[in-house]
Amino acid sequence: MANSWSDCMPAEARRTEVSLAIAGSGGTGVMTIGELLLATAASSGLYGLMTRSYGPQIRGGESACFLRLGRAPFDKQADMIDLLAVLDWHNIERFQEELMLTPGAWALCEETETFPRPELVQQAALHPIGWKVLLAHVEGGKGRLSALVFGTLCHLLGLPRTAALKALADRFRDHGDAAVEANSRVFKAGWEWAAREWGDAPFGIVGTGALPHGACPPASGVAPSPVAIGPLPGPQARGQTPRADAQKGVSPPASPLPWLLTGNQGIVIGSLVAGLDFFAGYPITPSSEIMEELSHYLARREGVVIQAEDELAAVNMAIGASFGGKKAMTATSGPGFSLMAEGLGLALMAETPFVVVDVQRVGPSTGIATKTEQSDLWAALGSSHGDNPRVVLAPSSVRGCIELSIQAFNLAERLKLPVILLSDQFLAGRTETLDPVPLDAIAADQRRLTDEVSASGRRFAAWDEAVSPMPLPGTPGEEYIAESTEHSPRGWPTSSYQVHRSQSMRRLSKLEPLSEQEGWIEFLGDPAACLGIMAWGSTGGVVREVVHVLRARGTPVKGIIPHLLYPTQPKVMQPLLENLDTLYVVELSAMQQFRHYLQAFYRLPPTVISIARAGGMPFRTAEVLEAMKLGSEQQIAHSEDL
Amino acid sequence: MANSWSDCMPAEARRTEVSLAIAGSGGTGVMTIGELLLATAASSGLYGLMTRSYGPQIRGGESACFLRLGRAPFDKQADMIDLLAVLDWHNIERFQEELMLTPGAWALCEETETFPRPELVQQAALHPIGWKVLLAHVEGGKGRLSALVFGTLCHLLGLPRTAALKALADRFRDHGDAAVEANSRVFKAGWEWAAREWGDAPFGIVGTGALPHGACPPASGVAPSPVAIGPLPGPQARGQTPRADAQKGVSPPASPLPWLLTGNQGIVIGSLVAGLDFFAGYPITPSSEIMEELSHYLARREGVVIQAEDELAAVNMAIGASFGGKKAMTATSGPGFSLMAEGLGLALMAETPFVVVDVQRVGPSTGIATKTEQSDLWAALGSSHGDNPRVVLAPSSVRGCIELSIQAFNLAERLKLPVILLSDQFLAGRTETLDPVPLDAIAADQRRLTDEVSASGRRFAAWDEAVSPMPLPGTPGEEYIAESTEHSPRGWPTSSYQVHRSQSMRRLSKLEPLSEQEGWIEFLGDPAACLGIMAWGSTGGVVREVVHVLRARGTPVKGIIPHLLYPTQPKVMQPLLENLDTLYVVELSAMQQFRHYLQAFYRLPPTVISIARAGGMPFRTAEVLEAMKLGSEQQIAHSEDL
Amino acid sequence: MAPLQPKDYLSEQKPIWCPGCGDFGVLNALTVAFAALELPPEKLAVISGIGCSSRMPGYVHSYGFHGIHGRALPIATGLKLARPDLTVIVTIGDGDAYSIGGNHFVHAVRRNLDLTCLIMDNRIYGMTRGQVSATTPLGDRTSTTPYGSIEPPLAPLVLALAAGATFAARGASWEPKRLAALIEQGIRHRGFSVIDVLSPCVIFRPEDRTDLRDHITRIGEEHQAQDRFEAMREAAADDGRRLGIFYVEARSTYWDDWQATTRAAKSQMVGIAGLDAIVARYVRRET
Amino acid sequence: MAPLQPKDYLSEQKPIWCPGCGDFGVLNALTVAFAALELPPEKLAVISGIGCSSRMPGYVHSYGFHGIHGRALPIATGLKLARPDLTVIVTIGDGDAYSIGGNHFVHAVRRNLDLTCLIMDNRIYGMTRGQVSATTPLGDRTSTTPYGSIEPPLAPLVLALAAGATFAARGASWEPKRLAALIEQGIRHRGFSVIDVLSPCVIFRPEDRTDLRDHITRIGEEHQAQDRFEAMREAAADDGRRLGIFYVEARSTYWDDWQATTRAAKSQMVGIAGLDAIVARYVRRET
Ligand SMILES: Cc1ncc(C[n+]2csc(CCOP(=O)(O)OP(=O)(O)O)c2C)c(N)n1
Ligand SMILES: Cc1ncc(C[n+]2csc(CCOP(=O)(O)OP(=O)(O)O)c2C)c(N)n1
Ligand code: SF4
Ligand code: SF4
Ligand SMILES: [Mg+2]
Ligand SMILES: [Mg+2]
Repeated sequence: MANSWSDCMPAEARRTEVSLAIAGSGGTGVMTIGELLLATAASSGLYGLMTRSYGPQIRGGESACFLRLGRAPFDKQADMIDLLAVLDWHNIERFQEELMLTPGAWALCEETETFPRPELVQQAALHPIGWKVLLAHVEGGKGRLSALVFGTLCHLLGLPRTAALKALADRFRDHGDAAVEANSRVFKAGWEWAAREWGDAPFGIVGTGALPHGACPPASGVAPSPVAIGPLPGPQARGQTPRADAQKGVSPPASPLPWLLTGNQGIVIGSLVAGLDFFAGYPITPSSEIMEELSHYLARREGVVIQAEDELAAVNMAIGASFGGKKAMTATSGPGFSLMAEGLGLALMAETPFVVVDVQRVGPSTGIATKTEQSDLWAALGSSHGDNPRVVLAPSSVRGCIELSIQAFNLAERLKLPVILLSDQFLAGRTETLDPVPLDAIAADQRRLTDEVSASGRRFAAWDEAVSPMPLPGTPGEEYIAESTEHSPRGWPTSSYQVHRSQSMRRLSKLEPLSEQEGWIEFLGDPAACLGIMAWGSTGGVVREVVHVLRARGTPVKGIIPHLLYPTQPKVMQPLLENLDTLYVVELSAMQQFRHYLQAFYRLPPTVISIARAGGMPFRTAEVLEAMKLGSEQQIAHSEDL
Repeated sequence: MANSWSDCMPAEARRTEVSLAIAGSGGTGVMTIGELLLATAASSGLYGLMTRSYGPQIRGGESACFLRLGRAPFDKQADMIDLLAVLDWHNIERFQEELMLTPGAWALCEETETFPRPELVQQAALHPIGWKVLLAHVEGGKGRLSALVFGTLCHLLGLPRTAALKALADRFRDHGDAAVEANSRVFKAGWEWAAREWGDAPFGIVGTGALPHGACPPASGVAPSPVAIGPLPGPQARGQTPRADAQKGVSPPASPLPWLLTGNQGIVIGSLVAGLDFFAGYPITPSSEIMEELSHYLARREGVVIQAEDELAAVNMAIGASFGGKKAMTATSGPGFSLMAEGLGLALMAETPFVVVDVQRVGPSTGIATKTEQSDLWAALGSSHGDNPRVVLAPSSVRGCIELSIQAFNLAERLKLPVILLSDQFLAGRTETLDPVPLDAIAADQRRLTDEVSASGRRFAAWDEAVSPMPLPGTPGEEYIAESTEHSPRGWPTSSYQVHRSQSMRRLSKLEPLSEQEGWIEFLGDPAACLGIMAWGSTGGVVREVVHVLRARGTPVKGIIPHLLYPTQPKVMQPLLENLDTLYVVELSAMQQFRHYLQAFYRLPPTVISIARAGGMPFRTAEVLEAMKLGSEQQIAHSEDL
Repeated sequence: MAPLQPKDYLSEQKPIWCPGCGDFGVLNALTVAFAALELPPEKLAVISGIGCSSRMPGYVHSYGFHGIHGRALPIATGLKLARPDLTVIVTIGDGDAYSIGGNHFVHAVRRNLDLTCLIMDNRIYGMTRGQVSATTPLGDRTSTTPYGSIEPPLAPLVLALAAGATFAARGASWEPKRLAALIEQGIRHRGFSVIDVLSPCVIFRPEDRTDLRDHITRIGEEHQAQDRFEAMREAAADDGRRLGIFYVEARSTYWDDWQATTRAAKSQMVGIAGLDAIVARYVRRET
Repeated sequence: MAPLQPKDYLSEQKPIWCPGCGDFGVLNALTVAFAALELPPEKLAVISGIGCSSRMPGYVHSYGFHGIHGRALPIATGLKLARPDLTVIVTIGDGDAYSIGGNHFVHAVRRNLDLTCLIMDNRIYGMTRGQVSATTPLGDRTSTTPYGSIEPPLAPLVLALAAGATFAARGASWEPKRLAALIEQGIRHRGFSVIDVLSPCVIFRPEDRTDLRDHITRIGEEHQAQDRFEAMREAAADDGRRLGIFYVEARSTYWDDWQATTRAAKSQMVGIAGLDAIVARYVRRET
């Protein structure tokens, strides 16, 4: 069968990356294929990013995965799909919004199936394949469509056959040798059929095991993001491995075995590195994976995990454990985060450190549990009554999830207050290929206890950096009461306004050193550019890519991605904003929470333009570029007029 | 006995107002005396404001009340105390922070008691009185110290004796004639003793029944606030009494019987006027009074009040009742408000209107239950995950509590969303004398139902003003599901990002007309002034007084007090800010929540100076004036640098 | 008009439940009970929280509220107090009812408003993919108890009876006819009816399809306890796999008592005159 | 060192309780029990919520947490899991325990961690000045039930037993010696001990001083039920004014079971090597 496309894309685009989607109904193995491809690519030196999408049925419903593979690390999905494999057409329209195909993309499907939704693939070249027939001819082939499609795709993508077979064997090892062998046979049938049909690797990427040649497939048209996330130096810890050392270790090593991790898994790793002892949580999508994974691993590391009766209990259990001297965490998503508001205030007042992860999803209320948004920012800053000077961190990649989890614990323990780590579904649910992070090189702070100096009668007094040491229950002579009501330096309840005033100022001043610390604001592009673009969290990915594209086009531009949202950092941020005329603020919040946050705390350039919309789908690079070309965001959100 | 002060205050200061404090331990009748004075003053044509302060013991502990009496309405306490009556000295140091005495103030006390804390009254002229002896000489005088002191004070203040006796009789009517008579006898003893001792009314106010003459008592040194709170026109209601009419009625009538109400009572009255049907709540200081009062009255007006098991239940009960077609409310304070975060999001998403009152108190966490603060602003704006475009209203006087409660219901019902009414302990707990508000002149909106037009299949579609009518359960053919998850215009759950996007925009656009409506921002002083001062909520009172003082000194100044905090009102606010060079932002929040809110949403003048501190005590006028004279707030809070 | 058939109580929404999910049987039983009681859809309100089970309101043709996780009972309480004329049914999961919503459950039971509460108890968190619930059997491995659950499962009907339930029953989703009869009785009961429904999750507890089915026992009509504590014993028997109505008590509802205690106060202060009277009381109170 | 006396367990804070408040007796009993058990203050943690009763930790010389309303039990749960070596006592009010914190109460009981929970039950909200509580007798007028309370009071010990309590007792604040003995037994009990303490509020329920005192009955040692349901009957008798220990059961605690089920897993993946192993599993899992 001949290729139906004729228009060749520029060579450099096609060589550096490729994007594909696989869709099908329950049990067809959509996710298995995606994960196998990612693993095979990783062991062949290719980076990748995979996102997953499910229909509303809990199990057995339709699902789709989206892969982007290439020679540099990714932290966003591809704008468009070059290659689509449809395992069956059932309910595929559910993914319509996510399935933007490159003009001339290929769509593989079963040739005997009717093809009900032409509008879904209208720009694509349809490649009906006799998968059923092929399977029937392989011994033990029945029910192994995923291995067959995997084989076909591996060939199309120019992935090395040995690596693919290894990945397959790893995957099915637990199913026994027979399963591994049957799958290998099916794989080979798929591979060989593709080789016969299309010759060598029409979607291959330069430098992969099998170089592409001959064919000229479409490409997503967007260059990869070469900007690595800068290390985030933490504040100096007292009497510990200097942080600087730790951070140096983060630069990409030449490890032969890259990591494949989701953002949630990154948080699991990071929190374990930080020395997590205690986790209490309540299930909620898309954060549950954190608790589930910790349920496995924390017990093996002498820690405790408890599923609480609700989020109110979870947050207060974490606080109780922290009072007991343990590093404690909870993780949740929007609705659970709302329920934790009162607990956050308690931890602030009682100065019991802990970390809460909020994996944001579409809101308000129960919203859309499986889709991403960045609309919990105001809640992270403002939830819980009263003045709550707390720390809010926001990673923008899986590596950031690891690093900022460690920082979160360090800051919590050092400042003795709650730290909020704002992740989101897009970070949490995607699998990224990343270079290994040398975990032993990152220092985890230990809590400053009263071992050396007594806090007796001064538990809530102003010490150096306003933070007093914390007595460990069990220590004689250091007994104190952690107080939720306003209290004297000794910890006794008071209704004195003078005491309240000085304690409020002390709680605020705990954040001062951090607010001036360098290294929390990622900056990329041209320092002298007049054009700036800013985002936070997972939307950082699109900003990196936009900066790359614009600079490739010769437009000087500056990208800014803050990873510490509170305390704010005027002394660090303001110089970065100095020479900007125009600042684009990109965010997944219809209310423009980030833009208003920036206005509240920073002096912004004369023109500020929001590229803001409700979530549900991460930004595409083209979407942002288009909005910038318009020079105004009216199609995306409100105008820049206040 | 002769007066010990010699320095006469300017006559006009002394004539327009007087301030006094009464302190004593449990059972001495401190509050009774204060309330009797307020009532007597009111029926003599004097306005007044009384605040209360208690020690930590629930009952029987020390307490103090603070009164300000004068010829114009007040909405803040006096800066300093001219006249102090100490019923006993037990634990009086608890009130040290609140007891700032005017130089040369009078302090009355029992002559046989030792006087343990000279520093408390060092600037005052001490007047030990033989109260015990006097009481012993009156028939039935035992245990009636409060009537005796009331008598003494009435004379000192020049309050009419008949009015005082009437107030006394009203107060003790339920105790029987004997009690009334005994109290009257004691009162007269106190009055006559004072008359003998000091002649006529040394603390009298011009125009009161008994004119002051002879003596020249000290005065608090600050002029009264003559600026009445402007009427707050509400948006046009469809098919109802035009709002304009309603609002006209608010101008002070010449009623012979002024009202004495706390802010909480104002909210009770307002919500009843608005047509409240259903109240669910959970006790919490200082909001409980609202539930307690409604428990009495709502049943008498065919409504229902339920004390829920917690605030999570309370807010969801209100939502359920609203779904059933009733006007619903809950009231709480900080900690309870934090627990209501998730419910607020539900009401927003399901578009079930209701009103939540948050009577702010000192935070964070359990803070100080009985003291005021303005630190729930960020929580009101940002609590609950996701984009929550809701309405936030903030009264700044007792009259405002009445009016804004009505508006709160009207807006909730019209826009079908939750409305937050941010009161605070200073508003809630003080008793103000105010001119009667003609309640029948204020129109209460009715919910727009599907009587005239069907919402079938379009309950969550964009209608005119983006708000669809709401079917009343029981109406055939209009059945629908109120949905907490994102939903189509018909109300079916969806995970489509396009639908989420358009529904998010629709929810936002519901607020647009309100954001442009005039009448929500109180403005006072000189329109062309370069100097501005802004505050919200109960701190509005001090701004009114500062504007008055500055203008009296010849300094042009503009005061701005927004009563609608969300949606923001750029079109209305921006012109008010236009010609300002310097804006002082006054608030009781150490984190400067209001200032940052203003920066987030408005273009502020070149110099913005925070006069911000933790709560616990309302601002004194002199405190603000002093901070302004400094030209920078460093002693109060941070500098104006970002 | 012809009487409504069970199918007339189905909405047009297609359930998202996995094929074989027990909740289909509950939907079926609900529609049968509604038809048997000839309830007009517009006088019916189905209220839920969040979970697979809590999707129920969307599938019933009636008014409804798909609320937030754990808070269905307060929503239903507010609705019923506002609108005693409506028939209010609460359809929630074991997570909704016994874990996050446990406090509302206890207090709603105690309050004894005329509500019917169906708990689709699949002994697991279905919607969030298989975490332990308050009714998961001891020792079971779930996605959050990889080493086996160590919290003894709650006995929900014992808890309900301890909180003062006036109607406590258990049914099974695989017997929709019997379940419909239970629901019918629950709705007819004046007061708060607790109906714990064994409704297996075929995905995360596939073993329950047989494990539950093969071990159920029934309480006979004649055994129905007149004593609360005996009823608890029955309800706890056979590890909570005994079906039937365990306890019924005729007691005035919260609404009855509200009416009775406030009757004298009612209509005393209506209209603007009532408002004036209230203000007058405040003014007097302060004198 | 001389053994500690009860007074050595008093802190320097002066209680804010009204003169005559029942909570003084509870504080007294606590210190007597601590001294009898010779508990070192530094190994003791007293955890509370918010209310008059919940002021307790401030008055005890030990570690402590004066938490937020209703959440004392989760705080104590986290602490005890983190620090099984500490003796953790929870001292809360009826509002804390049975109203806002009702869900945590049920689940803490079910979990059976080794905690001792004292509920100072004054059948009213003291701190907020006299609103109805979950244990206020039916018909009583309170500041939020001016027409009389219409919610039947909860029977807290019945509820606790329904949730699986392994130690359920009731004492009275006006008998500090007996109460101290109960507390001592509660602390000695391995598992979650519920001690409901009648602790009258002299301000908002002055009638309780006599009403309760004059109507108490006692369960004899010999009557102590070995059967949970019989124990409930006893605990509910005399409108909850019967004192004594109603039920004790030796059952492994949550911590015992956590240890037992995770023993094999423990120390498998410690240190940096363990981290590497975990990462390796993720990487493999994805292939
Ligand atoms: C406040 C909050 N916490 C957690 C969740 C996540 N969540 C959704 S459904 C559910 C539990 C589902 O279990 P169950 O109530 O038993 O219903 P099922 O799905 O088993 O029918 C949870 C924890 C949520 N939506 N909201
Ligand atoms: C979340 C929250 N809701 C309400 C309150 C107000 N509040 C303080 S104590 C209390 C109840 C007190 O009753 P109880 O627990 O019985 O203790 P008591 O004072 O009677 O000893 C309440 C409702 C609060 N502090 N926090
Ligand atoms: S996951 Fe279980 S409970 Fe949920 S729909 Fe599927 S089978 Fe039913
Ligand atoms: S109000 Fe009641 S419970 Fe509170 S301290 Fe006083 S007597 Fe005790
Ligand atoms: Mg379930
Ligand atoms: Mg109590």
